[in-house]
Amino acid sequence: MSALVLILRREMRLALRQIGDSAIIVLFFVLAAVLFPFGVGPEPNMLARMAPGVVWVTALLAAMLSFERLFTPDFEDGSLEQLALGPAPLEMVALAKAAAHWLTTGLPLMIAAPLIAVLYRLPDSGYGALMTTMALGTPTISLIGTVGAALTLGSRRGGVLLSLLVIPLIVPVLIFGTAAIDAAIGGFPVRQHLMLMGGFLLGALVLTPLATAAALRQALE
Amino acid sequence: MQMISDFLAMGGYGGFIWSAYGAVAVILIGLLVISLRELRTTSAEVAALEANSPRRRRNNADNKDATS
Amino acid sequence: MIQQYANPARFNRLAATLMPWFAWPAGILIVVGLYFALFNSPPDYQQGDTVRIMYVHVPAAWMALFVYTSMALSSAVGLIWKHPLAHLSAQAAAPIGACFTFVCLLTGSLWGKPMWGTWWVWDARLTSVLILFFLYLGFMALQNAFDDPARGERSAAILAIIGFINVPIIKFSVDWWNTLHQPASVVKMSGPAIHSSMLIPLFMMGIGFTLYFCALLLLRMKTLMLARRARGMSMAQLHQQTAE
Amino acid sequence: MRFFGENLSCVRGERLVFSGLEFAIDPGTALVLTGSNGSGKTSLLRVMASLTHPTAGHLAWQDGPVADDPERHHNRLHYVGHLDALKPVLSVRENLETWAQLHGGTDKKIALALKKLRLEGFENIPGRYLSAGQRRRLSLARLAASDAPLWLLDEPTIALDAASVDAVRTLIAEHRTAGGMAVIATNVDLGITETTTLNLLDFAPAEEDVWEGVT
Repeated sequence: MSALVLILRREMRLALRQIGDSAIIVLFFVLAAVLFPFGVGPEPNMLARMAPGVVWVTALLAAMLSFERLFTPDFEDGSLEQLALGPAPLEMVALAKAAAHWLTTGLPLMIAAPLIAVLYRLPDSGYGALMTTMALGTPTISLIGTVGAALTLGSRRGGVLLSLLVIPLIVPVLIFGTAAIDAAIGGFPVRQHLMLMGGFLLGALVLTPLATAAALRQALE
Repeated sequence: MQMISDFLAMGGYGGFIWSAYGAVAVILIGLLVISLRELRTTSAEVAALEANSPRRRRNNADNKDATS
Repeated sequence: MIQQYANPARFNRLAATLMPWFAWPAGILIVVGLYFALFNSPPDYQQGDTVRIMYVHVPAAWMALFVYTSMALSSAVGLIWKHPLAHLSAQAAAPIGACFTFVCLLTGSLWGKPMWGTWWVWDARLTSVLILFFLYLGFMALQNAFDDPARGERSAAILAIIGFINVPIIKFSVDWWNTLHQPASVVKMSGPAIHSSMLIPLFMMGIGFTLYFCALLLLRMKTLMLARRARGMSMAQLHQQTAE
Repeated sequence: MRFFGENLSCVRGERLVFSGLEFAIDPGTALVLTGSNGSGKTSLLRVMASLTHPTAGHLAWQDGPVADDPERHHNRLHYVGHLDALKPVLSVRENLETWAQLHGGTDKKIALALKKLRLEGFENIPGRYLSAGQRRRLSLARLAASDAPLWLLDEPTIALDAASVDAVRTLIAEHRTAGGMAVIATNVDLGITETTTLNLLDFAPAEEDVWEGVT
């Protein structure tokens, strides 16, 4: 367990020294979301209708940009070899990486999300669902993203390929994330959607470290 | 004649049905043709490399020695 | 180890023997199946003649899942036992599976327009099949994304195994969610719900497609083995030159 | 405790680099790997570290095969490869701490390791300002910052000046006196005494084409 803490501390230390990297992702999130009203027009009702979808889709795209740097620097400078040779199994390293990614990217995106919702005039009844789905969905995205990042490690055109692999796997999170917010706005029960998203998170928590570790092992081979 | 045009019309849905079958034919036959062509070019490549291979070259050299 | 090394050549001979046994029946079954499908099967009492699209749509859907399953299985064998032919089999199957999935989506769309009045709906079945299509594309892209082909092989194999989660989702999506897509009517516990005059051509097409897949798989595997051989030979020549 | 490998072979990039390789290392001894470029020195070291899995054969300690308990194996070794595993944004001390603490290295040992590799006084300098030789030394400082019986070193003296090479030599000698073992891949004579040499070229496989019969 202490190895997990040490690795997590290392990741956080590195992320905080390069805090600009996370800031850029959040900036992209805000900018991409702000683009939509220019394209579709500023009609308030339509923007309110679009709000859940826009927040979720742009958050996904922003997260997509952050995955490429998840393992690449460690792979190139040999740190990944040392992590693999450490006392902790690679599954734990994968989990620590995903946790650090969530803390430095998922959490900032989650904090920025209500700001965008305000710009889109999301009805008040939607904020609770927005934050809950973000809290359940962003860790799932971080976990699935680590798998994609590990699979494409060292490939040509890693970033685009990574999106091609990860986006299909993330679709369920998007579907139920937006559905829950829509349901909350419409006054329908959201429990079922949230349960499903919780299920995805638990499933990802169990399965993705295994897949990431397998992918990292063969990347080092 | 009437029968044929009735058959082609497929109860008014001819356009959908024939384009579905057409697409299937184009894709499945196309894949077959592409695969066959790939096999041909790769075989040719292997044959060319084989003609060039060290072992063969050595044999050729031996033959040359024998004839000269 | 020795068995592993002997395998490619032996497999190659086996494939040559098997090929006609797959290719000819495939051709015959598909042609006869098409005859039944287009000329000699009744129109559906609800759907009219559009039901004829079923004879290509449903077998293509079966194949999309079957090919993916075979791909995931050979990937697992390749990763666990490091069998040299397993990855090749997955690599050879991917484009065929992608084509079947595309056929399934396309014919489904052409069937949906007259029946549902729309080319596409975002329901669970259609969406999960679309994701399957992206998984095939992702597999092929990942396979070719590395300078070291062995690396691409293994990476893509892991993706194939992860993506396998999608297969049961597709299979049961029509039962789990109420969707526009009709539930399965052939593979059911209580026996098929459609008449034998439709079932026979459907199975003919299904078996025909399966044999077509087998024949094409052998053909593509042979191509890949030859490509491997070509790479090996050019590498050997390179070594020869540097040694000289 | 003895560490050994039997009948090892390894495939890199679809090419068999060595086969039928045997080795054994006892406490206090050093094994030097030699052989021309591409003969598989790095591959063998990575196999020994269990970063790469051998295509055939197996690795074991006296008390059991490596494959049975890879984490135990990792705890018994230090691997210093071509890559330095240093972060430009972390200071010298932080860089070393990261790896040493994972292996149970204490602050005292870390300070001592920096001293041994002549990095005293550089503790707070960020990694990005280090020269190639300094980076190499910091990477080698991992060896002294925490204990492990088996050292796997890949060309450890590249980019080092004469004084630093001396320091490395002393480090290895001390390690051996304390009962440690070292495997060193190198093509230059490091002046380490009483070593066994393993020439990778002795295990170069006969050219064999797996795909030969495919026509």
